[in-house]
Amino acid sequence: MSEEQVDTSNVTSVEARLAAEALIVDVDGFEGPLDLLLTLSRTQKVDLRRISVLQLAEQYLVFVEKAKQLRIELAADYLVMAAWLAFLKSRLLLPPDPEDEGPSGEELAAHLAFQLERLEAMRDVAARLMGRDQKGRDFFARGVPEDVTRVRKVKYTATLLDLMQGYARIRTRDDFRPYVMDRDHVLTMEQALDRMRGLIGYAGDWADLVTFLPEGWEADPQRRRSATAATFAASLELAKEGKIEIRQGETFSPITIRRKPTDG
Amino acid sequence: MAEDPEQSLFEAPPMGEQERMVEAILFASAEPVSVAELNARMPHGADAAEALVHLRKRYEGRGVHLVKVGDAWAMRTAPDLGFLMQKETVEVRKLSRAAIETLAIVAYHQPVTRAEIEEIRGVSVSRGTIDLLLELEWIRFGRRKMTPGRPVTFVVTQGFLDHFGLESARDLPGLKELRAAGLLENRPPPGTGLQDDEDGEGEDSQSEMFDED
Amino acid sequence: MAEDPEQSLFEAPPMGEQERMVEAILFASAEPVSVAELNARMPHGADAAEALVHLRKRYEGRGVHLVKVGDAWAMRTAPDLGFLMQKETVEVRKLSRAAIETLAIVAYHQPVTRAEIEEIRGVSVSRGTIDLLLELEWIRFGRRKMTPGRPVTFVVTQGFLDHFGLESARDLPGLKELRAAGLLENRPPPGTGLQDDEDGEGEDSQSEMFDED
Repeated sequence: MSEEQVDTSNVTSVEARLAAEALIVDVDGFEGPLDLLLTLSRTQKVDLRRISVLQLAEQYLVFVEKAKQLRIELAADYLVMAAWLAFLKSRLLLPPDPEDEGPSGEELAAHLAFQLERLEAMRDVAARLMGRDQKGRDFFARGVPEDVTRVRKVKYTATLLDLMQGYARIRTRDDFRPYVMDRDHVLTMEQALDRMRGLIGYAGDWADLVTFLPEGWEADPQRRRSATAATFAASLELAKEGKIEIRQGETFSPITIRRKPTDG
Repeated sequence: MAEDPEQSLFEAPPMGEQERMVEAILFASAEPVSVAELNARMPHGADAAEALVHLRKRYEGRGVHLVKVGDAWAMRTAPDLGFLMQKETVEVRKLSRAAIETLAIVAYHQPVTRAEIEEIRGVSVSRGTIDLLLELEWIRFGRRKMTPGRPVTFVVTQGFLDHFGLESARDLPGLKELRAAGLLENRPPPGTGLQDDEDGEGEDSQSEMFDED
Repeated sequence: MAEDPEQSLFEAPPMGEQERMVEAILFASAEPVSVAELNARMPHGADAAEALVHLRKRYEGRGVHLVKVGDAWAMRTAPDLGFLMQKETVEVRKLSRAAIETLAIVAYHQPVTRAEIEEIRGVSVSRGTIDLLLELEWIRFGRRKMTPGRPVTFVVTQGFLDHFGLESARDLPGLKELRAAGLLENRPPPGTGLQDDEDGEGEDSQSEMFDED
């Protein structure tokens, strides 16, 4: 940016110099080049979306030129903006170069207009925000907040590892205990059915249902009850399928079954 | 009007407004405010003493009272609600072994009855253990079981899942995974498992051991 | 709710009492108190949210109001009575134009990165400005942005909402109009090739932000 550095050309008239200064002396008051552009755009007195970016760019470049003449040290931001606006100006004035793939001058101008509009919008809402009722100025909190006294309380904690170790501890007390509780005393109908299907081929003659109970299930009363019920249910199912016949002489007498003869 | 012209320049606000003003001043003030000061702060012609009478009545029986301190007035929280002005500092304590085991059983077997918990643990579960877990909101009552006596069941809560970082109780590792993780290696010799169950709290009594058949 | 009898181990106090309790707690606190904290301080089974509805109604038109700040509640004097409070008025540090604009940008564009603030203002943001707003506890660090470099973002705080009497960031003045005009979109300069990505990201995170509170 050395070519943009303040030059040493003379200022012709003191009056002109003062007039220019009136505009520029406030350069510290501007919050950067975008803010300055926003201020300059106000002179166009149009909707920011319809602003002449070209005109704005020229105004800005004039401003920077004057600042140079006045030997006002402008921050780099302002000079970068000046260079960019000079570039934008050339893009807007020259016919588009078909070789160039960059954004068009119109796109760049539209974005600048958007930025200005957005900045102005933020200014506006910032003012509205500050204009709201504020705590300590318009409304107030309790003047003497009461101290909250501290009371000790015990909080219990445990980790997932504690939980799993605890559970493992219980489960390993009797390693043979199945995972699902009580299932070791229950024979399901499916289990009985599987068993019966295998055995029924050998049951040509009437045989007591009790003889079909799985081994080891007759002794324990709970297991026997479960196995008997399951086996009975399974035999009903097989009878329904036409595979066996069921017979009971009288109430409470033994239930007997046999394979259904193939000839019917 | 025969009034002093200067005085009628300021019409006193209606009593309802004056009451609001006294209310706001007393609320925001760091110190008790005298009637004279109230009058000085309120618009010309206002009668703070009268507004205070109304306001005091309005706050009767509320959570906040109007009280007189010397010759000044202040607002204070009702004395019976003092207990609310306490904040608990928390002391973290590890859950007892009995509680952890009970909790684990509920988590793995839910919904589970107390009798079932006792059957699995092999010792009776003290009321205190269940109460603690309920209080911690890690377990809650589930549906009653459709068995004789319709016993209540326990299930784990969302709070439990949150605390242990689980999305659902199904995410709990199974026995196989516990074993794979080496958690089942520390196996107590058979028959001693019940002994080291006691946490020195006397919570679980073996004399009430569940009768397994 | 059809609760199990065992579940109501602790009877909640009547709603009138709960209202008094909420009144006392909010009255005693200068800071907004969340519903969760109210519930934590009140007896088991109390429903602070419902009590708040009643209490808010009770204080309508009074000299003191119930206001919602984010997900918390506070009691504040009615703004129209501010003139009575010269004595309580705290001299707020006069904010610079840069600080005010930066605050507004954070509020309306949150979560917003420092680079985005600079892009909107067209000038670099001094460290002091951000520090001041952080110190006032009006802004805080938000989530990191999922863009290259994962820059930190800034969002406004509950203290900000409290100070400006806002229930949530959604209630910022003119927010809807700004959004409708497309002025809250993150629109990078043409030719940077980031347009589409960044647009989506910016909008998403913004709506997320406003949903959160």
